[in-house]
Amino acid sequence: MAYLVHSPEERAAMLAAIGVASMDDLLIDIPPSLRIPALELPSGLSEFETMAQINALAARNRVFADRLTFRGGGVYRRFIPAAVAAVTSKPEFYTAYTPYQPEASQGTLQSIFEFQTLIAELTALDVANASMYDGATAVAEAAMMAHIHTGRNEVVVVGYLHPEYMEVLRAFSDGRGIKVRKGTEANSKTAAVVFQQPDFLGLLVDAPGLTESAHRAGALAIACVDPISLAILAPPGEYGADIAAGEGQQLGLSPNYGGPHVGFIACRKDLVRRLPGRLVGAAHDAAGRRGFVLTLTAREQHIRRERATSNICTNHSLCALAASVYMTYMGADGMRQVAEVGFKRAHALADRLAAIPGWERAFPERQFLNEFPIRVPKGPAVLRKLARKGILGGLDVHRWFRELKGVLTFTCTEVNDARALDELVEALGS
Amino acid sequence: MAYLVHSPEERAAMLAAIGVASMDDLLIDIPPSLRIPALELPSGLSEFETMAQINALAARNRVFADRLTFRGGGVYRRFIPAAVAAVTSKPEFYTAYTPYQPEASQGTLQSIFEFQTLIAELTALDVANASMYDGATAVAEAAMMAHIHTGRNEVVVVGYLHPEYMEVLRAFSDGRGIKVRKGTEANSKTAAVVFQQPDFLGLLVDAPGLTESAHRAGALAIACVDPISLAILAPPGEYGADIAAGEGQQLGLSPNYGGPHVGFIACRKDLVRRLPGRLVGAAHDAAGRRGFVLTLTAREQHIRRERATSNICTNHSLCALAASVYMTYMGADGMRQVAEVGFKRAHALADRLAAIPGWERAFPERQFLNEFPIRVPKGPAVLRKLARKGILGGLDVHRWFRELKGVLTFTCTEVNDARALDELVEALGS
Amino acid sequence: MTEPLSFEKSRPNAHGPRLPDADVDAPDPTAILPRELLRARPPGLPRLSEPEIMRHYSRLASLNYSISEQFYPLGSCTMKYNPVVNEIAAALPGFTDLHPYQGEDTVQGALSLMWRLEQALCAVVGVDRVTLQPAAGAQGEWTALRMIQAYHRSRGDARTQVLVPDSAHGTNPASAALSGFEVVEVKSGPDGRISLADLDAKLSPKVAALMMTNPNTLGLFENEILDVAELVHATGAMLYYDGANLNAFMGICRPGDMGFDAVHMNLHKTFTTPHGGGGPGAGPVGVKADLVPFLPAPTVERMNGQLKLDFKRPQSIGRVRSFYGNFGMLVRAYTYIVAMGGDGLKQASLDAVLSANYLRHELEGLLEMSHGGPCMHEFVASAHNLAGDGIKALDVAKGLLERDFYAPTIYFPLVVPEAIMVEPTETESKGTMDAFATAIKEIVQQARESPAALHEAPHGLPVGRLDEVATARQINAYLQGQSEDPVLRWKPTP
Amino acid sequence: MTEPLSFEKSRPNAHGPRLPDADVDAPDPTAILPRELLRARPPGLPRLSEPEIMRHYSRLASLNYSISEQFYPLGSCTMKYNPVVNEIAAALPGFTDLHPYQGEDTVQGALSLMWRLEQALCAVVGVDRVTLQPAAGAQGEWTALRMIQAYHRSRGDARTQVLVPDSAHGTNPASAALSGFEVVEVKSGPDGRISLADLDAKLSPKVAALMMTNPNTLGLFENEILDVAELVHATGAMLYYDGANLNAFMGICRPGDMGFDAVHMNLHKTFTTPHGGGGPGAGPVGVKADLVPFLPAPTVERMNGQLKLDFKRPQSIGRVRSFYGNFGMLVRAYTYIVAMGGDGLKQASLDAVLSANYLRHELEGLLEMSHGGPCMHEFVASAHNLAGDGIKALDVAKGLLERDFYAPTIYFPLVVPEAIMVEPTETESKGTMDAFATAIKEIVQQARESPAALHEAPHGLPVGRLDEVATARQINAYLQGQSEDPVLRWKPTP
Ligand SMILES: Cc1ncc(COP(=O)(O)O)c(C=O)c1O
Ligand SMILES: Cc1ncc(COP(=O)(O)O)c(C=O)c1O
Repeated sequence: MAYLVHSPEERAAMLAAIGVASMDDLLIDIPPSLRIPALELPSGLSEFETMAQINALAARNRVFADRLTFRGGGVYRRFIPAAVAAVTSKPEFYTAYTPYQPEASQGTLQSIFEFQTLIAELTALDVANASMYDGATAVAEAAMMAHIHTGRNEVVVVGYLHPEYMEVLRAFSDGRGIKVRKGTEANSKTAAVVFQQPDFLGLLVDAPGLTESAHRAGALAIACVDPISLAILAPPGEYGADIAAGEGQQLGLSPNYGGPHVGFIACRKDLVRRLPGRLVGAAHDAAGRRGFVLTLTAREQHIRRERATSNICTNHSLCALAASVYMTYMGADGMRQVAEVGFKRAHALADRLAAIPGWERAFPERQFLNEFPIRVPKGPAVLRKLARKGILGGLDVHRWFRELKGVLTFTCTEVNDARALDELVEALGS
Repeated sequence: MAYLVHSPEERAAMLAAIGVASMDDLLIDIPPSLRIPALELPSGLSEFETMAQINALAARNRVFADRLTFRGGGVYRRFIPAAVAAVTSKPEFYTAYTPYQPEASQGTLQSIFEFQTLIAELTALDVANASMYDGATAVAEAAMMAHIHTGRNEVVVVGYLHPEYMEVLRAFSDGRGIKVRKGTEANSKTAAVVFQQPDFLGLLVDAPGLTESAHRAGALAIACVDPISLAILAPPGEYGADIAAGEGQQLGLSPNYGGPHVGFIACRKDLVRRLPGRLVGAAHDAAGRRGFVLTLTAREQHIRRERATSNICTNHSLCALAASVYMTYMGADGMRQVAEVGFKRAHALADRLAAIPGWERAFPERQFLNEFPIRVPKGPAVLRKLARKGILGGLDVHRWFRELKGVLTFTCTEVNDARALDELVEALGS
Repeated sequence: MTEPLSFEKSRPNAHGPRLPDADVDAPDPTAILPRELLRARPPGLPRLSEPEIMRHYSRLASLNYSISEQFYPLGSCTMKYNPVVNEIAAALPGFTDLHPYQGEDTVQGALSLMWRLEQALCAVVGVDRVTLQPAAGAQGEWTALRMIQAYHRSRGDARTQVLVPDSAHGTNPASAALSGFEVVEVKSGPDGRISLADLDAKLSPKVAALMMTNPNTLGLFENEILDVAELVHATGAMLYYDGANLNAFMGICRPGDMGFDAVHMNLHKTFTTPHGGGGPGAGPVGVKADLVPFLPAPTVERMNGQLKLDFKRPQSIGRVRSFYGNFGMLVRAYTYIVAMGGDGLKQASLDAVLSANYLRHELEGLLEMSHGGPCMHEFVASAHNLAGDGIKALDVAKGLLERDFYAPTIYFPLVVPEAIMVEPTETESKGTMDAFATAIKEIVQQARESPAALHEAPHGLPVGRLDEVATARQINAYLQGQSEDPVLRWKPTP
Repeated sequence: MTEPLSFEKSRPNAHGPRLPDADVDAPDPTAILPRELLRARPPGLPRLSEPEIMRHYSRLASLNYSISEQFYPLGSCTMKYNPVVNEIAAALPGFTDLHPYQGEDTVQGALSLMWRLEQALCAVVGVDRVTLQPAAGAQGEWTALRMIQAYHRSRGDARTQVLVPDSAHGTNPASAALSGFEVVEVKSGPDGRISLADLDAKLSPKVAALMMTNPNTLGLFENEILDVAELVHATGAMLYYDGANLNAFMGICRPGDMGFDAVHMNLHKTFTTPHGGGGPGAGPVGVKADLVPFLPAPTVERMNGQLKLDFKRPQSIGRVRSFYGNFGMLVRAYTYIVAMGGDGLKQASLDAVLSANYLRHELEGLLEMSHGGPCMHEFVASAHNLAGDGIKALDVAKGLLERDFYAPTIYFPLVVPEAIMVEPTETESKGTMDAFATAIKEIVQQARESPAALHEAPHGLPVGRLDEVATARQINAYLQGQSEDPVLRWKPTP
C-alpha cells in the first residue's frame, strides 16, 4: 500500500462532505453480484522487501558483457552516453502526458520537434513523425500509408526483411485486406516495395535500383533503415525512396529484452497527410513568441476516429527523446565514427572467422557494414560453447529461414574492442 | 577532453576580439621559467573507455550483501528509500552552489530550513545548523562552542567515544590549546563533558546523570547521538544536554567507504551565536511573501574572518538534503519502527551468539540498542571465516582499545532479516 | 524562460565527443563500398558540446508541467504518482542488458517476471490468460479485435461489424477499422449509459463485438452491464473491455465477471508506468478461454520446471510487434503490483473513487455536471454554464494552467458539450483537491467579472496561447508548394 | 510558484511507509530499557505520503537556479559543468556499498582509485604527496597549517604568526586562527598583487607561513611569486597555496614549481565534483617532501604489490575527520581526470583563461574593472561607476537573476569596492557569454534610466528581495526571549 495518500480521518471527512455514510454508497451502481470480497494477490510489501524480490528476479538472468556480445538481429549493444539517461530520467519529461496543453508542455513539444528534424535530416526526407512503437510497426504503418496513398492492395517485400517485421506487416495487412508478397518486382497492383538496408543478415541491397523499379511500377519505395548506418550509407531521400521507416534502439536505448525501443517514420512532403501518429509543428502566440503544438490532428483517431490514418495514440515519446539526446550528443561526426568502427571491426572479424576451418562467408559476393552472415558446422553447439565462456555469439538465423541452415550472423560495434575479438576467436579455437 | 565547449574558430574569434595574437599573450604574467610544456598524465579517454576503467576499479572491491553485513562502528547499512536518491540526483539541487542569492535558491534554502527543524525536533533542542562534514567534526566543533562559551580550556570525554571522533577532537583542541581528558567527572576548568549515546560499543550510558554532573561543575553537556536511536531514546533536549552532535549517515546515506556522510549539531537557544557554519532563517519580501535566507552570518569566516566561530564554508548540504528526505519519508513512526526492528534483532542475535561455547557478552550488565560487544576467542579468525562465507562480521574493537582484546561489536538493522541471522549463526557453527 | 532549438545553438566544430578508435586493421567503408550506396551529404545534425546539450535538455524539461510537480487531473489518463522505485527496478542491468534473442535458460528471471505479471493481471480483471505483447492501449484494442475476428473465422462466422458507443475513445473505432471492421455507433441514454434499446437495434449476426469501457468515459458505472453482456452474447458476438478506466474498481469487481471476453489494460495508467510525455506504455490483453488459442505468439509457458517462450501456437493471430512487449514497462508494473499487493490495489481504487466523488462534490455549483452522481474514479463537468460569458472549456483549462495546475481532459467525451473530464486519482491529497476547487472557483468568478482576461490566459508560462490554426495554414502552404517553411521541422535559413 | 514547508503539509496518520517487521522473538525496547532513557514525546517530524514527498522536493528543486539550467558565473567558485558520468561512477555499488572498516584485501579497487588520484593531483600541482582526507577547502587549509605547525615544532621552532593577504578568502584567516596562529594581514599593492614591501615588513622569525592563492582573488597572476617565495623561505617560513583558483593554469604551470610547500585543492571546483547547494566537497592537500612525515593518517601505501592503509605514521598530525575523506567525491574527481587526461586539463585551463578575458573585454566600458588585464580565469569588476545612480553591486546581481543568469560573487574580495567577481569557466560557450554581456548592458542602461526599477529586481522569481535585516532582528528578539518565533526553524502555531 505504498502509494496511497489519505489518512483515515481524511477519508471520513470526504465521505461526510459528499454526504454518504460509506464507500458502499458510492459504489451503488455496481450490481452486488459483481462485487468481490478481495483481490486474490499477496499483501503489499515494504519497498525494501519489494526490491529484494525484484533484485532476485534480475539476478536470475544472465547478462553478457557488452564487449562480448556479438549478437544483433535488430537489437544491438552500443555505447550509450550517460547524458541519455540523465535526460530521460528527468521527471518533468517522464511523468508528463502527451502534450495536449501546449503552454504547459513546451519541453516535450520542442524535443519532439527536434526529433522530427533529426530523423528528417538522417533520412534526407521532408518530414518525420513523433515516433512509433518500434521498427516492426513503423514498417507496417509505412505500408499502410502506401496502401491509402496508391489505393493499391499489395505489398512486395524484397530480400531478407527482419522476420518479425514481416510477421507484423502481415498482421497489419491482414486486417485491411492487403496481400503481402515476397518477391523482387512490383507490378501495377503493388502499393509499395519494401526492402531493408542493410538487410536482416547485415547485407547491403541495391536500394537505388529497388527504388527505381518500384517507381517504374507506380509503387512507392519503402526503405527500412538502420539509423546508425545512415551516417555512412546513402539515405532514402538521396536515392528517392518515398518513405523511410526503422528501429531506433541503437540511438541510445538498452536492449531491454526487446523493448521499449522506438520506431521512426519519415516521408516525402506529399505523403505527410498519410502519416500515422503525432506531429508537432511550430506556432506563435499573440506576443509573437515561438512555441510548438501538436498539429495536423485531423489525421488522428481522436478526431477522425474510424477514418484515422492509424489507431496509434500513446507512442514512444520518451524513447524518441533518448534518441534525440543520442543524436545530438554524437553529431554527424560521432555517428559516422561509431559506424566506421563497427564496419572495420566487423570486416576484421569476418576475415578471421572465415579463416577457421569449415567456416565460410555465407554471401561472399555481398557487401556488409557491421553485421555479416557466416556458415558454420554445428551452429548451435558453437553458440553453446561460446555462452559457457561468457560470450553471446552470433545469431542462428536458421530458425526463421529454412535455406540458411548453419548460418550465424555476427555483429560488431564500438563496444566490442579489439581484445574482445581476440577473445572470441580464441574461444572458438579452444 | 570531454567537457570542453569552444570550437577552434570561436577560440580564434575570442582572441581577435580581445586583441591578442595567441594564448601566450594572455599568460604574460606567468614567469617563463614556470611554464611547463604539458601535464604528465595520460591522454583523455572517451566516456566509454573511462567507464570501462572505473567499472574495473569498482569490480576490484568486494561488496558484502547488506543483509549479511553485521559491522557497524559508526557506519551502518540500512534501508534507503528510493526517494532519497531521486531527490538528491536532481541537478537543480546538486549543481547549485551555496545559496548566496536567496531569490534564486529557495529550493536549497527551504530544504535546509526543513533540515534544521527536523534535527531540532529529533534532538529536542532549540536550533540546529545547516550541516557539518561528519559526526567527528560535529563533536569537535561542539567542544569548540563550549570552549568559546565558557572560556574554559578542558574537555572531558566520558566512556567509549568513537575513537576517530576522539582523534579529531584532539586535533581541533590542539590548535586552540584545549586539553582533552578521558575521565568521568568535570571540574571548574571543564568547558564540556562529551559522551556518546549509545557509545561506540553500542552500550547505553547514563546520559541524564552525566548531564547533571557536567552542569554541577558549570560545564556544558555535549551528547554525541545516533539519530535513529532518538526515535526510542530520550533526546538530549529532554535530559537537558546543551549541545547535541552526531553523524547522520544512517539517515539515507550509503556507507561510501566512509564518506561523504553528514554531521549535525543542535543546541540550546543561548548558544546559537556560537554555532559554526551556515544557518538559514525565514524572511519576507516587500510583498509579504515568505522566503528563506542565510542568516547570522556575522559568526562566519567570510564576515568575521579570524574571529569566526569556525572556518567551515562548504559543508555537506546535499547529504543533509538526503537526511531530510529520509526523515520526512520515515516520519516519527517509521523511524521508531526501524529502531525497534534493529533492537529486537540485535537482542535476539546477542542471545544466540552468547550461547556459542566460549562466547560471552562483553558488558552483560549494560543495556544496548542494536549494536553490542561480545567477547570471543580468536576474533580475527572468526571474521576471516565469516568473510569467506560472504558475511561481514562484527567489528574487532581491540584495534583501538587495548582492554578490549577479543571483543567484536555486532550490529543489526532492518536489512538483516531473520534468515540472515540464521545464516550468521550457522556460519559460525560450521 | 525559453530555449532555442539545438539546431539553432549548433556551431561547426563545436567541441564534440571523444569516441573509441577501431583499433583493428581493416579498410574504410569508402574504400570498399560502391559509391552509389554511400551518403553524399552528411546529415544536418546539430553540433554541440556535452555541457551545452545537458543544459539544453535541462531547460526544456523545466518548461513542462508534469505529475512530479503539478496536479495533473487529466480525465481518462489516470495520471497517478509514478513510484521512483519502479524506475530503479527497470534500470537494473539484469533487465536492461538482456538481448531478446538470448537463450531461454539465461532469462528465467525475466520470463518469471512476465509469468507472474500475467497471473496478477488475470486476477485483477478475471480472465484466463493475458498477452503482454501490445505496446499501448490502442494496440491492445486492435490485438483483441484481431483475436475476436480469428475466433469468429475459426467457426466459419464472417462477422463484419463492431459496435462502439458514442462516448467511446477515438482509438476504439480506429482499431476496429484497422482490423477491417465496419464501425457502428451505439447511442448513450439520457443517464449517460449505453442505451439498451439502441444496442438491441444495432445487434445482428453481422456484429463481431461490442467495445465498451466501464466505468464509461463519463465516469459512470454501466449498471446494466450484465444485461448488455447477455444481449451481446445471445447474438454470438463478443464483449470487449477498454481497460483505460480499470483504476475505478480493482479488487471491487472484475470485467471478466461482467461478461467481457477480452480486456486490454493500460499499464501506463492503472499500473503507474510513467507516461513519458507520450509513451512508451504497455497494453496487455486478457482473454477468456475461448480466445486463448488466438493469443499472439509467443506466450510464456511452464514446462518441466522451466519457463519457455511458446512460439508454436497454430491458431495464433501472429505477432503484433517485435519481441515480447515493452518489457521495461512490465518490470515497472510488476514492481508496483508487488509493492501494493491485493489489499493496496483495492484501497487504491476505493480512494480513487472517493477522491473523484469528493472533488465532484466540491465543484458542483461551480460547473455543470454532465450527469448525476455518484461517479466512479472520474467525472465529466461542463463549461456550458459559462457560455453566457463567452467562456469555453478551453478557457477554463488555460485558467488552470495559469494557476499552476495541469488541465483536465477537455472536449472529450464528445457526447458532452464543453466537456471537462476530471480524474484526480488516489495519489492526490484532499489538500490538493481543495486547492484545485478554489482555483475553479476563481476562474468561474473571473469568467463572470473579466472574461477577456480569462481569454488571454495563461500568463506567466513560457508561451501564451499558440495559434494552431495559423500553423495548420502554414503547413498547408508548404505541402502545396507555396512556402519553403516545412513548419514540421527546423530548416536552416538559406 | 511557491511551496509550503513539509511541516505545514503534514497531517496526522497520513499514509506512511510500510517497513519490514522484526520477525524475531525479542522484547520491545520499552519492556527492557529504564524509563529515564526512553523518549517521552515523539519528535515532531512531518507525516506525509511518498507521492506528496516527491512532489514537495520536485517543486523545491524547481525554485533553484543551478549550473544545469543557468550560467552561474560565481567568481572563486569555478562553477563548471558537472559531468553526468561522474555521478554514474560514484553510484556504482562497488563504491557506495563499501564499509570503511572492511578488510584492505576487499577494497583494492577503492585504494587503487585513491592512489591513482593522489598521483594525478601530485602531477597537476607539483608536490610529492597528497592527503585526500580533508572534507573541503577550509579543512584543507587547516590541515596544511597544522602540518606546517608540526614541521616547525619538530624543529623546535615555535612560530606563532600566519600572514594572509588582504584580498584572501575568509577561510584563510579563520583556518589560521583555528590552528592557534595569530593572523597578520599583508597589503596588496596598487597593481592588485601582494606588496613585496609590506610582505618584507611583516616577515619575521615568528611567521610560520604565508597563505596565498595564485592567481589571487582578483584573478591576477602573482607575477613576483618567485620573489615572494624566496623572501618567505629565507625567513624559514613556509608558503601555502589556497587552490581555489587552480583552474587557471593546469598544465601551464605548477604551484610546486613556484615554491609553494603545501597546496590545497577544491575537487568541487577544479575537478567538477558538484557543489550540492553547499557541499559535500573535498579538499585534498599536497605537500613537498619536508611536510610528508606530518600528513594525516592513514595514507595509502603500496606494499608487496598490495595497497594498504598506513596508520603507523609517528609524526602525523593525526586525523582531521573520520575515515579516509569524502570518498564519493574522490571517485567523481578521478573519473573526470581520466576522461580529460593531461591534454584535456590543460585545454580546460587555457579555455577558462580565454573565456574570462573575452568576457572581461565585452564588459569593459560597461563596468569598471578593478585592475588592468589580462586576467587569468576570472576577473573583478565593480559597480562603482553606477554609484551616481544609486546602484550597487547587489542591484546588478538582482538584475541578472531577473534575466535568467545566476549572479557573480559580489562584495568579495574586500579590497575592491562594490566588487563583482566573474568566473565564466571553460564550459560556457561564447554565445552564453555574449548573452551575459548583453544582460549587463541592459542593466547598466536600466541603472541610468530607471534605477528605481532595478532596486526592485528581481521580478518573476519565487520571491522578491528578502528583508535579511528584519530576519536578524527577529532572531535577536527570540534569542533575548522577547519572541516565541525561533525564525531558524519551523514551529507549530500553538
Ligand atoms: C478510454 C481510452 N481508451 C483507449 C486509450 C488508448 O490507449 P493508448 O494511448 O495507450 O493507446 C485511451 C488513452 O488515451 C483511453 O483514454
Ligand atoms: C579562495 C577560496 N579559498 C577557500 C575557499 C574555501 O573552500 P571550501 O568552501 O571548500 O571550504 C573558497 C571557497 O569558497 C575560496 O573561494
